[in-house]
Amino acid sequence: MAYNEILISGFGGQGVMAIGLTLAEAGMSEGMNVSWLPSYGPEMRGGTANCGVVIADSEIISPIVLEPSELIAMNLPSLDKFEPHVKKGGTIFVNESIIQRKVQRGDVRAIYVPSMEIASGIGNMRVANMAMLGAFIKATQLLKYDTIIAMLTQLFTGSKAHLVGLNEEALERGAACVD
Amino acid sequence: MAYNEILISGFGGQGVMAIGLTLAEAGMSEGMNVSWLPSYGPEMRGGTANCGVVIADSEIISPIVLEPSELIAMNLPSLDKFEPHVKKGGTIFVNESIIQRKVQRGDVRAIYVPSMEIASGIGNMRVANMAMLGAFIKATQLLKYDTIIAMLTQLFTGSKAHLVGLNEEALERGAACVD
Amino acid sequence: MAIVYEKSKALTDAEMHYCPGCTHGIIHKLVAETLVDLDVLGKSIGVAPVGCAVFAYDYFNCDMHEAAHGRAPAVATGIKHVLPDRTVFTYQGDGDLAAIGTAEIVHAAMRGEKITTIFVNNAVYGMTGGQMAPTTLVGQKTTTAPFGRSFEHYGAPIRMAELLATIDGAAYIERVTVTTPAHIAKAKRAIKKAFQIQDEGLGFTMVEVLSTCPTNWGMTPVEALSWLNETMIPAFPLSVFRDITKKEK
Amino acid sequence: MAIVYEKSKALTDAEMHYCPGCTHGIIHKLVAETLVDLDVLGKSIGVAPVGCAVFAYDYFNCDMHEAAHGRAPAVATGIKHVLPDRTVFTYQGDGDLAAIGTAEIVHAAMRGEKITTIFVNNAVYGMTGGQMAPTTLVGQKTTTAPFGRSFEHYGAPIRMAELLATIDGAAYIERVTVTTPAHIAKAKRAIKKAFQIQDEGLGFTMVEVLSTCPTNWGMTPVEALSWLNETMIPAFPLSVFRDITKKEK
Amino acid sequence: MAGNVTFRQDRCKGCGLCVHVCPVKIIFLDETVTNRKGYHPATIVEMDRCIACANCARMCPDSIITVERL
Amino acid sequence: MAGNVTFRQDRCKGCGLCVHVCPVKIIFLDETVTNRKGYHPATIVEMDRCIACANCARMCPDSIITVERL
Amino acid sequence: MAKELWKGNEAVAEAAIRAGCRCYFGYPITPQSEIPEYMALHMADTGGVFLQSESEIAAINMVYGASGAGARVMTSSSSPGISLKQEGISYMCGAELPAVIVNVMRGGPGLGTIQPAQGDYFQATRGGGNGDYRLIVLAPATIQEVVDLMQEAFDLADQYRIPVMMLLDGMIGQMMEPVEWTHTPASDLPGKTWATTGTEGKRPPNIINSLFIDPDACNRHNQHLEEKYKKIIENEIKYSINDLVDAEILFVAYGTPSRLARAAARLLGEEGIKAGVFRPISVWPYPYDALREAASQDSVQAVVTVEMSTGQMVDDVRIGVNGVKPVSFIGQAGGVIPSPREVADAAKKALGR
Amino acid sequence: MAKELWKGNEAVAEAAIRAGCRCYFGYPITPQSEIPEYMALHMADTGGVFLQSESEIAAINMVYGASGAGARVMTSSSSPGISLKQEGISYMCGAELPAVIVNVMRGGPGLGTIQPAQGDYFQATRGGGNGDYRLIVLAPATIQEVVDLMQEAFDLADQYRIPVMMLLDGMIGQMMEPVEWTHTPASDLPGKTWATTGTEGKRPPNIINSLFIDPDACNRHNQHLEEKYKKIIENEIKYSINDLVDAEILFVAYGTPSRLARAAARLLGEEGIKAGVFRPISVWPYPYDALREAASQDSVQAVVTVEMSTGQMVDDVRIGVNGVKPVSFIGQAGGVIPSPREVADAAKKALGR
Ligand SMILES: Cc1ncc(C[n+]2csc(CCOP(=O)(O)OP(=O)(O)O)c2C)c(N)n1
Ligand SMILES: Cc1ncc(C[n+]2csc(CCOP(=O)(O)OP(=O)(O)O)c2C)c(N)n1
Ligand code: SF4
Ligand code: SF4
Ligand code: SF4
Ligand code: SF4
Ligand code: SF4
Ligand code: SF4
Ligand SMILES: [Mg+2]
Ligand SMILES: [Mg+2]
Repeated sequence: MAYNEILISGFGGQGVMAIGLTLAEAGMSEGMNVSWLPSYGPEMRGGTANCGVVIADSEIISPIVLEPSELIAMNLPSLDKFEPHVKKGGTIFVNESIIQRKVQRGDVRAIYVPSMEIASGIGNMRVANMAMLGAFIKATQLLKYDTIIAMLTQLFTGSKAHLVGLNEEALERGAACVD
Repeated sequence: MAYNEILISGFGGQGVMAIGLTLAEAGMSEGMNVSWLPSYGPEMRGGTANCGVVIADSEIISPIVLEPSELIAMNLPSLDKFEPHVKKGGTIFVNESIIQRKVQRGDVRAIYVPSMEIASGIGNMRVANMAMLGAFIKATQLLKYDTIIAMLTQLFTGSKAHLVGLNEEALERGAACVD
Repeated sequence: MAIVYEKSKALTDAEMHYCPGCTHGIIHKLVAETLVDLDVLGKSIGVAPVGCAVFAYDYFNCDMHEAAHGRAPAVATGIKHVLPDRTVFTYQGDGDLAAIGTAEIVHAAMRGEKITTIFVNNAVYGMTGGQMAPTTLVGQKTTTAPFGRSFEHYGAPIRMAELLATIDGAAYIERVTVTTPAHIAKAKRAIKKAFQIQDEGLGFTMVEVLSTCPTNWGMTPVEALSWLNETMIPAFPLSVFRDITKKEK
Repeated sequence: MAIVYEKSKALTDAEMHYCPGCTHGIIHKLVAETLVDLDVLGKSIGVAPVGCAVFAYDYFNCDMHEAAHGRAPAVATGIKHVLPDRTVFTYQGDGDLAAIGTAEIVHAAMRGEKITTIFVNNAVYGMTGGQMAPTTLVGQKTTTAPFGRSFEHYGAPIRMAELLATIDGAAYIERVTVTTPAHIAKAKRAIKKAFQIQDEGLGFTMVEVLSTCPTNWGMTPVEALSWLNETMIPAFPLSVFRDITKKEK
Repeated sequence: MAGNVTFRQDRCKGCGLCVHVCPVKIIFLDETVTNRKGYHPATIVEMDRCIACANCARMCPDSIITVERL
Repeated sequence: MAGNVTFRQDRCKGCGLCVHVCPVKIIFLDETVTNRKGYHPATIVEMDRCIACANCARMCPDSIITVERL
Repeated sequence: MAKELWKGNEAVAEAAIRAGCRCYFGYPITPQSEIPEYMALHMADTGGVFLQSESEIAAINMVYGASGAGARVMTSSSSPGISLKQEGISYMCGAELPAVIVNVMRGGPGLGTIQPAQGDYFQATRGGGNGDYRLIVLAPATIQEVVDLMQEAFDLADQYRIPVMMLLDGMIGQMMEPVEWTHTPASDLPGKTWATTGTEGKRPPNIINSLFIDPDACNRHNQHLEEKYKKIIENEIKYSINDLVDAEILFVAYGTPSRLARAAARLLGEEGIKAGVFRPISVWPYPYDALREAASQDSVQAVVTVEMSTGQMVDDVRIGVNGVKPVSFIGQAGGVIPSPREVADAAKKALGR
Repeated sequence: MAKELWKGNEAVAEAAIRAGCRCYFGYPITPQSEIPEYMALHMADTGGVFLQSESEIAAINMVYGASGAGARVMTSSSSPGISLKQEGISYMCGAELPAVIVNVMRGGPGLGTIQPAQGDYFQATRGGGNGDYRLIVLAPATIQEVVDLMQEAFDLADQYRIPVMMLLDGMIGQMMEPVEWTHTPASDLPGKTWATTGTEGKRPPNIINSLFIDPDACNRHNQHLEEKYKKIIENEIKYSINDLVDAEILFVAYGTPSRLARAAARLLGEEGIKAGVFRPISVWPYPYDALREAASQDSVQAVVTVEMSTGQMVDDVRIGVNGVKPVSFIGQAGGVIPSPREVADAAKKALGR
């Protein structure tokens, strides 16, 4: 029985909301119940933002993710703020490109993804968040890789079709960070 | 023990509110408890208006006069409307100058005052309401005649001093209608 | 025997509650006659204000909507957008239009709402008993300006026709009065033109009518006419302030 | 070594939250410098709006009062009547002043309130994410006018300086911008003059400043300056619309 | 060019505006009559002098005057 | 008439308005630096060309530029 | 001191001036226009400010500004006008500014009628505006009480930095009763060091504000307000009880209807039925405990709420009585005054007689 | 039909259009501006009207006019903006006009914060405006429910000639959940023969009005409204109950907090404490009887109200429970969301554990 409560957190502009939306869409298209709830910090422009995604095969009780089973931390303030709240036995995905420190807790799994290096390697900084997503999918096995690819193919058509490949590559390289 | 609930009702412009105020002021200056509550009809200009005055030597409970012990009816609609509500044994003062009919109830005292004839006799139509007041004071013995005179003397000074006499005369002629 | 003048079919048989000699009644007649003349009575919806004209819904023989104080232009906007082929007018006093309803009239004009506003300016709050209005003249005494409106404290009366004429969406703005038969005839032409421009869909139209309030001015009806002519008109000049049909020619 | 320019003492050390290149920041500076130049900082009370400048109370180094959306002129009126010897100013956006707050600004002007209003016109609702403002240009796209503002539906942008200049209580009304150092210098002079006239007690004063919103216009800050110069100024001509000190001479 | 003028006297408020605008000054308020509203209503005796200009009717705020041309 | 210009770089938002108005075009956004706010701050290398006109400082919305005349 | 006959509305205005109010902003509306009219005539004598605003919204925001600047300030209106002030009242509560707001209630909803009513109880006691906030709401029943509470209203406002509403039914505004003016010595109130009066370069800027963009800060602010409200509940509850001894019926009513209830009690007494009257004077904070205690008295068989509305305070009566006795309601709305006779009948019905 | 992921605010707008709403008037305010933005983009496709007004006051009065003219019309705003609409809402209730009003609540009082909250419960259920009136107030807890209730909201409005408020906490406005669009067949609703559409000379004029200057007429009108409200209370109460069997604790919550309460119940379950959740869906009419019945169940030892406020609905809970069980409250205000953990702790405290 799956009941995953995922928190994705980072600076505005890092694609935090998009990771969450992609997860929710994918969960839904795999027939699961999903919810997505954004939360913007008190700063009205820039600053930190996060979103909680719940993916479950039973009814979703609360869409609010306070004790995530998985945390995707895109920047240091996010890791600092949410690391203590991750469920025992949960997983933390660390954007190690800009987070210098390691996860301190011993009762969670930590996965480090150099998302920006991956993205710049691919030649498009905007796919950094896809690297994080790739790691997430590999580590949790919650969603099918193909579901994401299918979604990307639907999303990018015509002149944007070439983006599918870039995103796919980012997903793969991110996944490769999971051992 | 006095507990008089007086209703004065008529057209706007007939001095209905002034009668009530005079009664209340006089009651107060004789050391009694008083209240004065105006009620204007739904028509915003003209139309019928009334005021309720309570004069009592005990605490005034409600200022709203629904079952008057005394009714001063300045016009026919007022008599029609309030005659049925007068307390048994109460008194109705009828402005017979413009009310053609008689009081129908047998359980109340009726006093008829030709207020406008009195006023025109005195040569000032504005003292018609004083004639009604004179009848009221004579009939109820609730207030002292002198109190009213003293008030009038205070009110009309200088160039208006001559009005005291006119008003006094109206009071007297009204009182004369009470047998 | 030909009838020269009789009560307009666009007025109901209800007796009006206005004070004797109050020119609100004359302005009602002119609006009513216009609705008949232009044959739009059956497709008209009027919006009554809060002010002495609050009961206008009982007097006009067409569909009527009673608005909150000052909001008649917003109500009319709602109606007109639902029923764009209908003739929609508001009838508002100076407290209603030039005080609490300032934003609503300015923005109806800005949007160029295809409505006609009859603005009855009597320099006072009539209904509530003669308080100061934004249009009260400097020095004029009212119950809330018992020593007369002071320029230092309240500025000079606001001239809404002039103010609204700065707005592009306004198609027609004129100020008239009804103190003489000649003025009445002119006021009628202005009102008719405003409704015509509305029906042509050219934009917002307003006729400001200087009106008397004998009761709160403390004058006889006839004195009030003179006071209006002599004292109010200099402060509120009669003129066409905007007419986009002129420009087009 | 002489200091040619440094941050005004009338600004706090708080970092401003405005988007990069937003000219709200420039306008803040001009107001602050004026308060210092006229030596009125210690007797000034500013009124912040609801809009992107909502946090202005954190930036000005004087007493500040945060008003409800559109009501800054009423709040300033309250303050000034209690403290007539103080310098009171409002700082308002175009949504705040020209939409919801229309009645309040018109009547502050009518009463000739001795306050100074800095009116920041950026042709859009910045804070709430780029919705249409009453000052949005015809054809300009916004989140609530996704196909561009249509004249037929919304009329043309409202010109508040021109509108308020019809009011006798207004002592000084000018429209400026801050897109170049020269414009900034001129804007500064206008603001200074407005505060001076306030302190002389001559009436209501307002400086409308055309300002950029790179974020919601979807432009870089430098592009936004050009767009303002080329597209906004023709719709909102820069000029002095009222100056009663001129008449007096 | 004579006219005939009728008043709904029960509705007259005695405001005198019609009196004021009649060019031939034939309208007066009849002090001998008090209508149901308490006013002295407008009336005309010398009807033959009426020129049917309808000034009175156009001016009457209560729309109680009808003017015919004979 | 040379000037000295200092920037509080940690507060710079990299908007480029100062760059835009400098008459001698000596200001540029330093892409090699990312400040704590995530922006590339404005900077000057050829300070000796500065004419101390203070255009940059007057234009900076964030009031982070100080200009001195040497 | 000698008694003088005063009209409610004018007594409100005079009492405010005597209480040190030096600033009035308002917009005319029946049945309270005598308040601004009185202020227009008399405020100038005191060197104070009277300003007729362009609307009720402007008025409350002028009050907001004037209060922030440290003035004793008030506004008044009647029902629809009070509706328009709700945003402003919410702001004042958020920014913790003192002021006195008078509502002379008329019949509603909407334009309703200009006759007296009590249909704005919910709005006054529950906050017609947005967010969690409270006003102190005082509901006098005689003109003398109006006058006495007015001074207290201004003092409470300053003491707690909170707007205080005087909730009058239109009847109290229009009626006249004798008033004895007593001189209350000035209370010992905290100085307004928070006011925006200009720093004079001598202190850091003061800021009047209701914005707390960070939710934690906003929550803390709300908890701070809650604490204040608790203190007010502890200290400022006011009520009166008449004829509770052996009462079978307990009437609950505020304002004028409390006097109708007493008249009804007299009628019932004539029939041998004892009835007491519980009258909340502060309707917020509401005297829940005192009411429950009174209702708990053994003799009481039924609690009957009397209002000039279709039933609003009855919610508070239910909360207070909390099921210890049956609660019923009798009232008329839209300007109609329930008669003592029908109130008495409702009581008999509640007793099953 | 396939599920689609929808954001609450956009779902509100789309559901309104699908429910036949052809007229929208509103003014931007966070966190609901996506509603007017969606309407701006899509209303034109339906031939409908989208108009951004100059203020919330203008918006509600445009709604007043449009509804009078017979349109299915709505407006939306958030807390301070809703405060400004109170006079207009009171007028619409007085004039008996249908409309849907959406309030996506943020933290207050005053400007407060843009984060989600539930501080406008009193305003919505008690009438923030003047006079005796009620709105139907619906409070969904999921986006699917938002969508489903939207159609019902418009139908109820037309059926009873009453404004219906959709009371959403900001969270529901911002979050996304799957939605299944079902086609509800048009209800059998009375024709709008009262609308002001022009007489065409074929019928007597229609008048839309809330003024009843004669107090007897005004009272009659109020009694007529009361009758209507009673009918709504009889027929339109909606609520849901979860896990009542053997529950020791009964949580009461509406909107998002009901989901927090269910999460808390799950935590309590892990500790062997059974907890049920009572969720009013119509917060007016309030399910008093159903709540009392649930609370009366023997197993229930305490009733705990959960709100994103400092305690507003708890008044209704007290009225409903009427003393049969102790009632307590747990909540946070100003945009802070109470955690299931603290909700569970509050329940344990209520149980004395
Ligand atoms: C919100 C609100 N505020 C105030 C009032 C009270 N009020 C009724 S009419 C009126 C002013 C009337 O003046 P005006 O608009 O000039 O119309 P007039 O009576 O002079 O024709 C006022 C203030 C009200 N009904 N509603
Ligand atoms: C009563 C109310 N309505 C709406 C809002 C939402 N709101 C906040 S700022 C704003 C408009 C801001 O635009 P503008 O005044 O032009 O200032 P800018 O941000 O462009 O500088 C709006 C509509 C609010 N806070 N309160
Ligand atoms: S109060 Fe004035 S405006 Fe109103 S009806 Fe009387 S005269 Fe006319
Ligand atoms: S949104 Fe626009 S106006 Fe607001 S701070 Fe950003 S650029 Fe400036
Ligand atoms: S129609 Fe002309 S002449 Fe005849 S009575 Fe009337 S005003 Fe006089
Ligand atoms: S104008 Fe009309 S109401 Fe006035 S006196 Fe003449 S007939 Fe009578
Ligand atoms: S002071 Fe003038 S020259 Fe020097 S850097 Fe600034 S803008 Fe350039
Ligand atoms: S103008 Fe100021 S904020 Fe902008 S780039 Fe230059 S120094 Fe930085
Ligand atoms: Mg007027
Ligand atoms: Mg703007």
